[in-house]
Amino acid sequence: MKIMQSFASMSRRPHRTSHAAATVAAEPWLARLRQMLLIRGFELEIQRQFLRGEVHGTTHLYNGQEAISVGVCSVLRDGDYVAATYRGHGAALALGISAEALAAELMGRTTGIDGGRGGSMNVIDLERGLVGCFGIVGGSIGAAIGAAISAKRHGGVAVAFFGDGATNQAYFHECLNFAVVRCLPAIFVCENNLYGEFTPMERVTASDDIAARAAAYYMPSRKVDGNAIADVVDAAEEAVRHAREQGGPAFLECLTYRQLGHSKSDPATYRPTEERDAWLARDPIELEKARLRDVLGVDAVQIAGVEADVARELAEAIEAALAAPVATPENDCATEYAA
Amino acid sequence: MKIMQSFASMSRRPHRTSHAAATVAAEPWLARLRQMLLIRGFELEIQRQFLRGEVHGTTHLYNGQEAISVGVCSVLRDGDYVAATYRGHGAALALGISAEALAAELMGRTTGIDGGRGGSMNVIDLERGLVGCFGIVGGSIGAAIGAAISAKRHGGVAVAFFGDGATNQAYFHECLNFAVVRCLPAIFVCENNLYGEFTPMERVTASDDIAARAAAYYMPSRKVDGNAIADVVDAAEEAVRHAREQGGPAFLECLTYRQLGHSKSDPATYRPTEERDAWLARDPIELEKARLRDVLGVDAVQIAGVEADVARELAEAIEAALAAPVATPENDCATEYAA
Amino acid sequence: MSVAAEPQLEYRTAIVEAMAEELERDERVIFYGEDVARAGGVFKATPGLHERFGDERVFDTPISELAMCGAAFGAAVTGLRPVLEVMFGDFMTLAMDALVNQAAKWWYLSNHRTPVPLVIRSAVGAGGSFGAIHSQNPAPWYLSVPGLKIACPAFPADAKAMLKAAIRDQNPVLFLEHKRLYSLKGPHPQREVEPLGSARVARAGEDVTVLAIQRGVHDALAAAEQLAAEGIDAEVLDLRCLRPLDLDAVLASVGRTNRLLVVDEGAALGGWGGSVIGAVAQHGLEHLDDVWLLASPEHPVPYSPPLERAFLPGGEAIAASVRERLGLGAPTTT
Amino acid sequence: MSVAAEPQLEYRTAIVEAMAEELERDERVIFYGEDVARAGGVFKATPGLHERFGDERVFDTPISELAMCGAAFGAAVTGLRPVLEVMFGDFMTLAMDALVNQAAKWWYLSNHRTPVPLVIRSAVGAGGSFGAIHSQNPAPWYLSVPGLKIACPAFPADAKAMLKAAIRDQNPVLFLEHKRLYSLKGPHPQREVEPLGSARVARAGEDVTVLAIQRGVHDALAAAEQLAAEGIDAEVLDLRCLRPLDLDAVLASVGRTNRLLVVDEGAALGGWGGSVIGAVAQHGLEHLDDVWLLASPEHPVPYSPPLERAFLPGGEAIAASVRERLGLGAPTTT
Ligand SMILES: Cc1ncc(C[n+]2csc(CCOP(=O)(O)OP(=O)(O)O)c2C)c(N)n1
Ligand SMILES: Cc1ncc(C[n+]2csc(CCOP(=O)(O)OP(=O)(O)O)c2C)c(N)n1
Ligand SMILES: [Mg+2]
Ligand SMILES: [Mg+2]
Repeated sequence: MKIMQSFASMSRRPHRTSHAAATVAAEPWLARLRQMLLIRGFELEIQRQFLRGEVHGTTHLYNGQEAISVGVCSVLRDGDYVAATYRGHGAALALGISAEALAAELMGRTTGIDGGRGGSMNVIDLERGLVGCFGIVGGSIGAAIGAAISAKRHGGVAVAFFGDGATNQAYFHECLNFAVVRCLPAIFVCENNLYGEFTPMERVTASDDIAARAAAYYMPSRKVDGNAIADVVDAAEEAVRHAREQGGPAFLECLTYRQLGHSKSDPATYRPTEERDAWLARDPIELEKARLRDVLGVDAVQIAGVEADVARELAEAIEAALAAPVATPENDCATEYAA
Repeated sequence: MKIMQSFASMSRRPHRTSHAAATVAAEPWLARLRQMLLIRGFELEIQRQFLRGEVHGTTHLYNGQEAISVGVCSVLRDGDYVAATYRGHGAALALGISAEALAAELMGRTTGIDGGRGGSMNVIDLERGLVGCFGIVGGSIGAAIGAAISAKRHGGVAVAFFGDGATNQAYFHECLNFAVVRCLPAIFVCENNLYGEFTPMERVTASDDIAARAAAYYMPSRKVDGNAIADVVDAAEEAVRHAREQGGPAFLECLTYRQLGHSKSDPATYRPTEERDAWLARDPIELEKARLRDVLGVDAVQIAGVEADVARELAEAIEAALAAPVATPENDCATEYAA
Repeated sequence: MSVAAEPQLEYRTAIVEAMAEELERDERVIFYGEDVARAGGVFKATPGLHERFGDERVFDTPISELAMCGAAFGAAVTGLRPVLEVMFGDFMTLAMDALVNQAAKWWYLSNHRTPVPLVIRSAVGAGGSFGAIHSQNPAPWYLSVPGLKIACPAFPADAKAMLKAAIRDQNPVLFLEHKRLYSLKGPHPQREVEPLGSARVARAGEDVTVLAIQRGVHDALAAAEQLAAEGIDAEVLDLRCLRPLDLDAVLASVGRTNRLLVVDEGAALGGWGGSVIGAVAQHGLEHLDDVWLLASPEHPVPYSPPLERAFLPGGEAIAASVRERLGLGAPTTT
Repeated sequence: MSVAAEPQLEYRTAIVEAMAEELERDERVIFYGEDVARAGGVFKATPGLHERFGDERVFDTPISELAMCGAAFGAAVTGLRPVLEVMFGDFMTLAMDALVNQAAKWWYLSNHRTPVPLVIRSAVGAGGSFGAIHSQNPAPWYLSVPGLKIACPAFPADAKAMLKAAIRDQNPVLFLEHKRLYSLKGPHPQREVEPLGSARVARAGEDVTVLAIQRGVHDALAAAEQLAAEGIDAEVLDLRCLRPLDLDAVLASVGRTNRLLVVDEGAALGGWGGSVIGAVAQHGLEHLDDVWLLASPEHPVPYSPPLERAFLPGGEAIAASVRERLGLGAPTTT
């Protein structure tokens, strides 16, 4: 049976925090650090703009999970697709949407990536492979298997990002099974941040091992430290290679932590202090800075340069976004149908 | 974690065809044989009545799978619930709905168990614990977890019957997870007859081991020969005990075979002859008759007596059903709402 | 204006009070949903119930809308009275099968033997820049389903008394709470339960009937105040339930005013508003001098606040459209 | 009557021909569903496609309606043109999220950058004693969703040319095939594609407009023949699409006849029929001397054949109701 063949090629590995070999060239890792910093800075800026009344409705910030979307997207190429969630600023930026276009979207500006129509939970940019950010928990999984049907024709892959909570959704089950029987090049990336909104995973999920759920579909799966970008990249590379070579889908569980509340109004008081502190001490950006310095021998000045560069880019982006016109009925003209 | 405790109490056992000990009293087994015969005879009669134009629309016959619903329902008691499928005549009769009331339903008579409103795919009788037969693949699973919430209050259990094809449905996944985290007394009985309509299981199901899917939710599960009623009873007893003692849900995969096509219009030519013949040689009724004779020492005359008795009951039931008035607007008055 | 003497009831408090009273009154009532128990709900409409009634009766669920709704059906037909929350009405897409193909059908299919007493509460509607997938009203998706009831109270008093009625009802009820009403305050209900299926005149008038639900009722009342100052006497009819439809009340009002404006936050084609107009045209054509619908454009709810404001039919738009249809110009500035 | 010279097209053949031609014409087209490939579909509407186009383009799926529809959305926005079959319209409850919260929204939300060209074919409607869960028309559940198109051809020619149009359309299309039409034969289409969104006068008449879709068109035509013999000249308008709605055609017809009967197999409240009447009342009130709806009672579709027959508005019922509204008695027996 075809689906059986794919089982062996990617084995489950124990959770590990080891680092990539020191011989690795630093440039790609610096580029990834830059993206993580951009996302972090972006989220903090959005939080400020929310309080200033420039961002509306609600937002779900990505602080603490940056290594996952940056790591996974860094191994993709043109013609690959990504479906992300309402907590999707990280994926959007990692795919190359400019901070300005994303900020403008969240500020409801005409220059927003979707003209201010979608907002934080509904960012779409097929030009950069972003099938969309999905407001429906699990929606990204459905979209990704469809994108994988397309991608299969040209050796591409499609990635679905989703949370631990989404693994109890209809989409999860039906689509994982579908992807296996159709041998689709889909990568399912579960960002397990231990909570779905205010509820800890173990209270609503009949498993303490999400990667094992994938194994029930005979899908190769791997669990990694989602705060260690080198681990994420390593696992993502393996998964993508497997999928690209027509081996069928693969599954990654990335353990991580939401540094802030679920959404803008949530102080996240339901989480034990020790748990939070332990995870804050493992901030993915700080971990990677340390690794760059200690393992790859990158000098601190160079890192500071990247930080300054990102700060400048962000400041300009926010300024430009703020200066752009708000989307109004006068400058936005909708048609019901595509012609 | 509570859900972990239930894991140990019921282990997976290898597929086996061994028989219950010879010391077992024959009476309950004869009663079960009687029910299997009743179901088989009923289905054959319904097939005839369909051709005669007395049964309408479509029907999904249960021939070959009798040991499962008879075996499982025989270990239930008052206050337990069953949710079955469109292939549900077996479950309905096993729960004690009279052949007359069921036949009348299928013939659209006012004396039908649901007044001729539902037909073959929509048989409901809460008085006998039948939550319903569900026309939606997987629907029985959702209903059963709800019934299990009720049943839990009084030490009852709720059983869902469903097919191998249903294990790829949204309901399957969401409800198994839900039942585990809520520790519900639900028994999930998959009647794996190797096909969903015209499609063999392996072509659409990313698993050759459905019982293993349950294990991914840390739910105790067991795979049995669904054509060997003693095995079904043994497994069902264990599962029901586990659930009744507040151990949470349990899962049974019963391997079996549809002796006829999927529905009345299907000649089932897509199945290999050898496969079909092998399964026909393992007819659950013949197997049980042999066991009764050879292992339990029941004499052939007694079995023939049961057969004759069933034939009489059926003949009377069909005659009475045919004689009853057809449901018409004159004798059926519907209200939109319950008051 | 002086402060009202009577203590005021907040809409979200009306919800939790109704829930608590019914959980107290009838131990068959259970309540569950995503983050409704320990956290008290994302709209803070159900705090305290978990502590008070315990985890067997009030509990948090996985993010599994279909299982939640399937479970409610199964529990209802076996003797419980489940109430569940689907956090946003938009997610009712996922729960539909259990409601449409099961809950709404069992009373009929069981030959009137098995009632299905369940309530699905859900927060619906636009106006908070939550974007296209967190702003819909699922009512039109379900409006054509016989056997369902759809309640959509506009006032805290009704929210409480109708939710209690819904929980005691023998039928599946979709109970829709508009997000922009949760913080609204108003009088307490005058009777304990308000049976489902009757409209209410929120403001009597002679010249035109403005029919609305939920937030639209308040917009219509604001418009009526404006119009009154201009000499137009609008009647505001709060439909309160979409199914069953209180057509008699609508026809009675239109019989007096001969003009009907329906205000519907959703799309014009296929919405509840157009359905109600269809029913009025069939049964009261002779009364109708004019009838029109103020709905939103045929596209999803926009995010940008000015786009969303323009998209929704608010008080100003209602007043302007009444003026226009009645052949009056804009009011002179005072 | 003599046999028609022109070869006739069966409805189910129209479907498979349209599919084959579009699969041939555009390699972006793919087709999948439950038992549609190797078995050719349970309604035998798609035989031969799998053999001809191979398993990457035409395939059988698991019983996973939500995944099927989610996959169609994802494939459509990334450049394919998926067509999928949801076996019975009743199962559209399970697929709704991907269609409503995704497919129908992306064109707008992407700021008109991303079209969503997909088609969901589904067999709908009652009349075969399939019971309450295999006889519904899902159209009303979806009617209020901007961005969707809903096609419901009554004739083999339209089935073929409209399905081809649907597959070439840049928007998500719900393509509804009435079960009691699959064996119907009729002329071949005259043009290759029939754009979605226009109604068609199936029979011209002066006295009353009978508006219908699918099987109802044939019932209306039969009724019109009966009525013609009694001196009533009924116009039969085949709506062909529910969304977009060809309101102009309806208004034009009603402008001539001044009387409108809508025939809808579903429930009266919240159905497509009531919606259309609502739209006509809003936009053509001055033309309406009379308007009414012939729909089914407010309960699920019954199984027993006499119950089901009485439940559905057939040709006899249409004729009787026209007679009654026009103040004429039953025809004298010939
Ligand atoms: C179908 C659906 N149900 C409920 C919600 C409300 N909701 C939004 S995020 C969320 C929690 C999701 O948790 P998880 O999947 O772990 O992702 P995280 O937010 O932790 O990244 C919930 C319940 C939703 N958006 N969609
Ligand atoms: C949601 C849904 N999808 C599709 C169908 C059509 N259908 C009826 S039975 C069936 C096959 C089910 O296979 P399985 O679960 O193995 O049960 P079996 O018929 O073999 O007993 C299908 C696809 C349905 N009734 N419901
Ligand atoms: Mg999470
Ligand atoms: Mg099967």
